[in-house]
Amino acid sequence: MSENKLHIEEHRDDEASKLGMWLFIFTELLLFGGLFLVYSIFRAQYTTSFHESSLELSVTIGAINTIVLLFSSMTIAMALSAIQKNNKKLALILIGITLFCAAIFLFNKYFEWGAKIEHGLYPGSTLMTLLDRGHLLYFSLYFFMTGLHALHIVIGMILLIVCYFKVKSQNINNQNYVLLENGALYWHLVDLIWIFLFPLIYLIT
Amino acid sequence: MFSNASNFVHGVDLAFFIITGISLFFLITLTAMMIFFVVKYNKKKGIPAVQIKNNSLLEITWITIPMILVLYMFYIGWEGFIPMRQAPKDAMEVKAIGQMWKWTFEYKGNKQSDTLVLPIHKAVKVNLISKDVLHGFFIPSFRIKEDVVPQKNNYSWFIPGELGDFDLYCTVYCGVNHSFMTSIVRIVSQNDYDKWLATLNEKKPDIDNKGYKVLEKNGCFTCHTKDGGKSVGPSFESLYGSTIEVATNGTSRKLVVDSAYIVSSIIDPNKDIAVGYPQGIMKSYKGIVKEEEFKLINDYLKSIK
Amino acid sequence: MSNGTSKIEYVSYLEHQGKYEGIFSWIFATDHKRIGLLYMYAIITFFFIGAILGLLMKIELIAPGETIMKPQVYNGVFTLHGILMIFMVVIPGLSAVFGNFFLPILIGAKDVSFPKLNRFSWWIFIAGSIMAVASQLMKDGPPDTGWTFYAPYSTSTGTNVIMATAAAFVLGFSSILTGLNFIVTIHQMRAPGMKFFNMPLFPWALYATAWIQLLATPIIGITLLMLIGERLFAIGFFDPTLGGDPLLFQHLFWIYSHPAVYVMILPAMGVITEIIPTFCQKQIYGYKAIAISSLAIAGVGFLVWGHHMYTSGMSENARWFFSLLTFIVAVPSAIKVFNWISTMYKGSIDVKPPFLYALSFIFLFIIGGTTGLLLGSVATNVQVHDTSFVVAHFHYIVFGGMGFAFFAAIHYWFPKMYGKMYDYKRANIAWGIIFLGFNLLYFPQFIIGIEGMPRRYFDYPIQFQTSQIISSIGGFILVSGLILMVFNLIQGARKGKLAPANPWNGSTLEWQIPSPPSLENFDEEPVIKKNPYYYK
Amino acid sequence: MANNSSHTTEYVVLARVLLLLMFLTILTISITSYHLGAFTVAITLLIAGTKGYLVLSYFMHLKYESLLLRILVGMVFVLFALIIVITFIDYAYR
Ligand code: HEA
Ligand code: HEA
Ligand code: HEC
Ligand code: CUA
Ligand SMILES: [Cu+2]
Repeated sequence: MSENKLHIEEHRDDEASKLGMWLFIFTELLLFGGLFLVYSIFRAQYTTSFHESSLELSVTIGAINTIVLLFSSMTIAMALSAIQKNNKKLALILIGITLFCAAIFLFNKYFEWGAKIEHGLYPGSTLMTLLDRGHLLYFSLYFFMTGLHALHIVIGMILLIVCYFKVKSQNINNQNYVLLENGALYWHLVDLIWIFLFPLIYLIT
Repeated sequence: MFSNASNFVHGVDLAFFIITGISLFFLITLTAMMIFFVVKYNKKKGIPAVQIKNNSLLEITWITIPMILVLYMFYIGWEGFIPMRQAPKDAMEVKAIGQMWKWTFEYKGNKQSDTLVLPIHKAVKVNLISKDVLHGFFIPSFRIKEDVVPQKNNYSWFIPGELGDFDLYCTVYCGVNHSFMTSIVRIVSQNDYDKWLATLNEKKPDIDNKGYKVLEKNGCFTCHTKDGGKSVGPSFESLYGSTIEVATNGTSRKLVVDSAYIVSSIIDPNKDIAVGYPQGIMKSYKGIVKEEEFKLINDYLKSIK
Repeated sequence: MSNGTSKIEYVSYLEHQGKYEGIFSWIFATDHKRIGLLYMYAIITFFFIGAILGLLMKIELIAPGETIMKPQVYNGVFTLHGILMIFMVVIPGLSAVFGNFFLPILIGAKDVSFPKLNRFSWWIFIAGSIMAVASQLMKDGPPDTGWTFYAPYSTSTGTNVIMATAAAFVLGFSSILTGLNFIVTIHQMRAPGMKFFNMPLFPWALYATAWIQLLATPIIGITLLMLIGERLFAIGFFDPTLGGDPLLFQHLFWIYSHPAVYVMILPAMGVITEIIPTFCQKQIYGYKAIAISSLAIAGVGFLVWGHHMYTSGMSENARWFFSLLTFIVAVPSAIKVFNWISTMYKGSIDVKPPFLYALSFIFLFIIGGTTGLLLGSVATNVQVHDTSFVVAHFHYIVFGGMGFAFFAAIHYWFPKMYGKMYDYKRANIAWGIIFLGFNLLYFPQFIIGIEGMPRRYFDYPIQFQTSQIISSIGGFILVSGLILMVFNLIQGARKGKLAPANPWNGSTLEWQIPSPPSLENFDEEPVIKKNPYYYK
Repeated sequence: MANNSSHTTEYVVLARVLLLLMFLTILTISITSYHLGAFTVAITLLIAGTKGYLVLSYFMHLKYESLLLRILVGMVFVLFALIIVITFIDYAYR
């Protein structure tokens, strides 16, 4: 009887976990998809206000963040390759770099948001309600989209921290690395979304 | 066969009969077949089941026929609908203003009424305006319905074809008294219509009012409306003399709006916060609105109460 | 309950002892069968509450004006009724209960791919349900927006909208995870030799459903989040006084909620497709057509959401486009109906309770579906949109469709789930009462709807009263039938006589194993026949 | 059940992809400083699409996954595009 139970719980199927992760990524894509839909509708309606408001964001910070995220995306992909090649030490370093990049990203975001909040621009503030409609919508979307994205960064970081310790304790090794693979997939998703957020929010004028 | 209440009845009812006809045909035949099979091939008769091979021809038939029927039904429905979106240019224009939870109809020259009175055989275009949330403009006998959306210019049009009273409902859920937001459409002869219109009171335009000018000058209307519409702050309409709930230092109390309260709201808006509105949005107009202007404002507010 | 004669020790999943004991052996269960039952008990409870609310509305509507409640209460009642029934009963209904229980068995697997995730889905389902209940009890009073949460009313009303939308958000999460689990299970866990096209048709239906759950639910998730943000921070996505667009909310809401109606009906169709061949002792007619039409409904169903918005002030082009697609999506449903009825031709038909429910499903589904065609046609929709015609349409197709399929499924799989049998005669009588009461309850609403009776109306003009009274009487008849049915099933589970492994002589895999199944379902690897519906 | 089916991507490949991505990023930024009107949107989205494609195929290993998975990913994007296009059928003609 106990043998039966063990059998079910020890059942391991990496293909299944990976497929599961991909399906989860689909739902995340559509979650942001809804926001992109709202964005494009309002942008079409308030083109000039959107243009004016986007000038108030710093392209430099946005660009730095883009590059940081792209870089971290590469390091985590390399970490996976390292594990597959059974190079534990390199993998740990690479995951570390990824986490560091994530921290830089959040740090930048903090400053960017902080500057806006200092100017009295944040959801629910007096200044926001006084803005004209297009600007209000732009900044609402800005906070909503980047906020949700930042939340995903945090979740991704937690996942990667778990992976870090599992690599350290050999629970992730070159025979069993599906968890790291899934964590990396999630991290790439975060990157993928930013690839679209960056031009839409900071650049398109 | 069809009633004549409006010019759309024919198109809509035709679509109704055709689609219902096709539906009933399928419902009856398919149900009859089910019952027939249950009786004919019942297990009690002891005849074993015959396994039947798929027949592609049959399958293709019953994909194609419904497909054709479906396209036909779509077409009939669209045909019946197109005219509803093509209001004639010379149609008489009326505004239907929906607001929680009553209808107001505004005719040319600022004349207002609670019932929609219209002359027979004359095209009318009803411009639909909402002051707060969504409402629905529905006259069942005329086969017309269109939602009333705030800040969006929806319209409906029709040519009434029968004299009499017809029900008008609000169909989009809009709060507690949604089901009481009904009115009547009265179709009368052109003569009666003209007489009726002459008796309607005109609403004075505000533009000449001095108090109105003061409000206008100070930009109060960016946050307050004068017609009961919802905006950043409470509407000025019927504000004066009404009992409202305010929060003073965090405790809420009821008060009657009088001249003193209006003045205090202008000088020190954050002292009493109207419940349901955010604190700190309206700045103090102390010194900006002059002492002598307070009376003008109060007079104006009294006039629209 | 060990069986001395057989070599392998057989213990049913109901008696199996795991790590935990007593009630915890259920709450912490990862066995798909136990989780299925857990969902079933929860859902039946919610159904019971929601149905009582429905009945209260019927009593209120017996006469114009106030009968038993105030308008605000009435608004709260239909809102809760809608939220309960849609998000907590019919959307999880068949897939989480019978899908969990029978999907792995039907494809010859021991469990779903992620048993722990499955348990987690149930937990958050319960958490979401608790939040929905909490929204009723909290300070500002029950939400009164209707289950559609239309802005800007929902952004401005003072009631607990945030709690209710958050509940719907959490429930959506549960739905996503169940869908995810099923897709992976179907891809990875099919018994060796079972190709996609020799899978039974209930798993096929679940597969199509799962894709909708997975891809549509996030949209409502983000929409509800935006609504919450809007209420908290005056953000103004949907409130026109802040520059937003209420129609955009409607688009986003229906982008999810229309596909969601297929989440309700596809598994129901799957259940019917399992029952008909069994009771006709005949292989299903048009296997491939049925399988593919499920996918077609799921696919095209994503693109027709605008038919809920014909009168909202959408552009003319959008109106005809959505109308056209709405009509096209009706065709695959028609194909299924034709195939079911053809399967009966020259069968050997045994009219047992599950089959009675299946037959009445087809009848009610045709009525519900074809009235959907009237709604889908732009001209007629103008007349009947937001009237009780719509209410009748969706009760016919949701309760008459998904509800009757649920009853059919319970009666069909009951012996397998509990190893006991209920009383046929009583079940038949209950069916008769339910069927009669159902039609009496909802048919009059079609008629008054065409005449113009709006929905969500607390009060109504006197000319509609006769029909309303008939409808209310029907409600009471329906209730008595349902009580008899539930009583019969409970009696069956407690005192019924033992059921054989294959009481209906079915051909699919679940009937090849003992009733109730053991923890691992199959003691030896099941043999896969090329055609799951092979008779003789 | 070991992960034999999985593909190991070489470090160099990843680094090259990163370089390409950086280049595309700089390209977008510089393009948007010219006023090309409606084209800017089209071009930036095209570039973003290319970047997305690179991330999906190399970083996310999609290039080495089964055909089924690739089709599924494609379908999700198609579905999303359809939803946007259809919603715009309403907005564009209002
Ligand atoms: C299980 C849930 C379910 C299902 C399956 C359906 C199926 C369909 N629905 Fe329904 N619908 C709802 C649940 C469902 N609906 C709900 C809950 C609402 C109200 C939401 C709210 O506002 O609160 C609603 C509202 C609704 C509306 C909006 C009404 C309005 O508010 O104005 C429309 C309009 O087009 C519509 C159409 C259809 C159509 C065309 C189908 C089709 O898929 C039906 C296809 C079936 C058939 C056609 C029958 C079988 C075929 C034959 C017997 C052969 C003969 C047929 C032909 C020749 C084609 N539905
Ligand atoms: C699954 C979906 C479902 C089901 C089954 C029902 C079932 C019922 N519904 Fe309704 N309904 C909806 C989904 C559903 N509903 C939705 C989505 C709305 C729209 C809400 C909105 O507008 O926002 C709605 C709206 C709605 C209205 C319209 C309100 C309005 O617009 O003004 C009405 C009015 O009569 C109504 C009535 C009923 C009735 C009388 C039942 C009856 O069929 C119920 C009868 C059954 C019983 C009473 C069963 C009792 C059972 C027992 C006593 C035994 C059980 C015991 C144990 C389990 C131990 N419902
Ligand atoms: C920035 C937006 C804004 C502007 C501009 C503004 N108000 Fe207000 N007003 C508000 C808000 C918000 C409230 C409700 C909160 C409160 O009571 O302080 C309010 C409340 C009031 C009230 C009290 C109403 C009640 O129901 O309690 C009065 C009277 C009033 N304003 C008058 C004015 C006048 C006169 C002006 C122009 C000189 C003006 N307001 C300009 C936002 C504004
Ligand atoms: Cu106004 Cu309902
Ligand atoms: Cu729909």
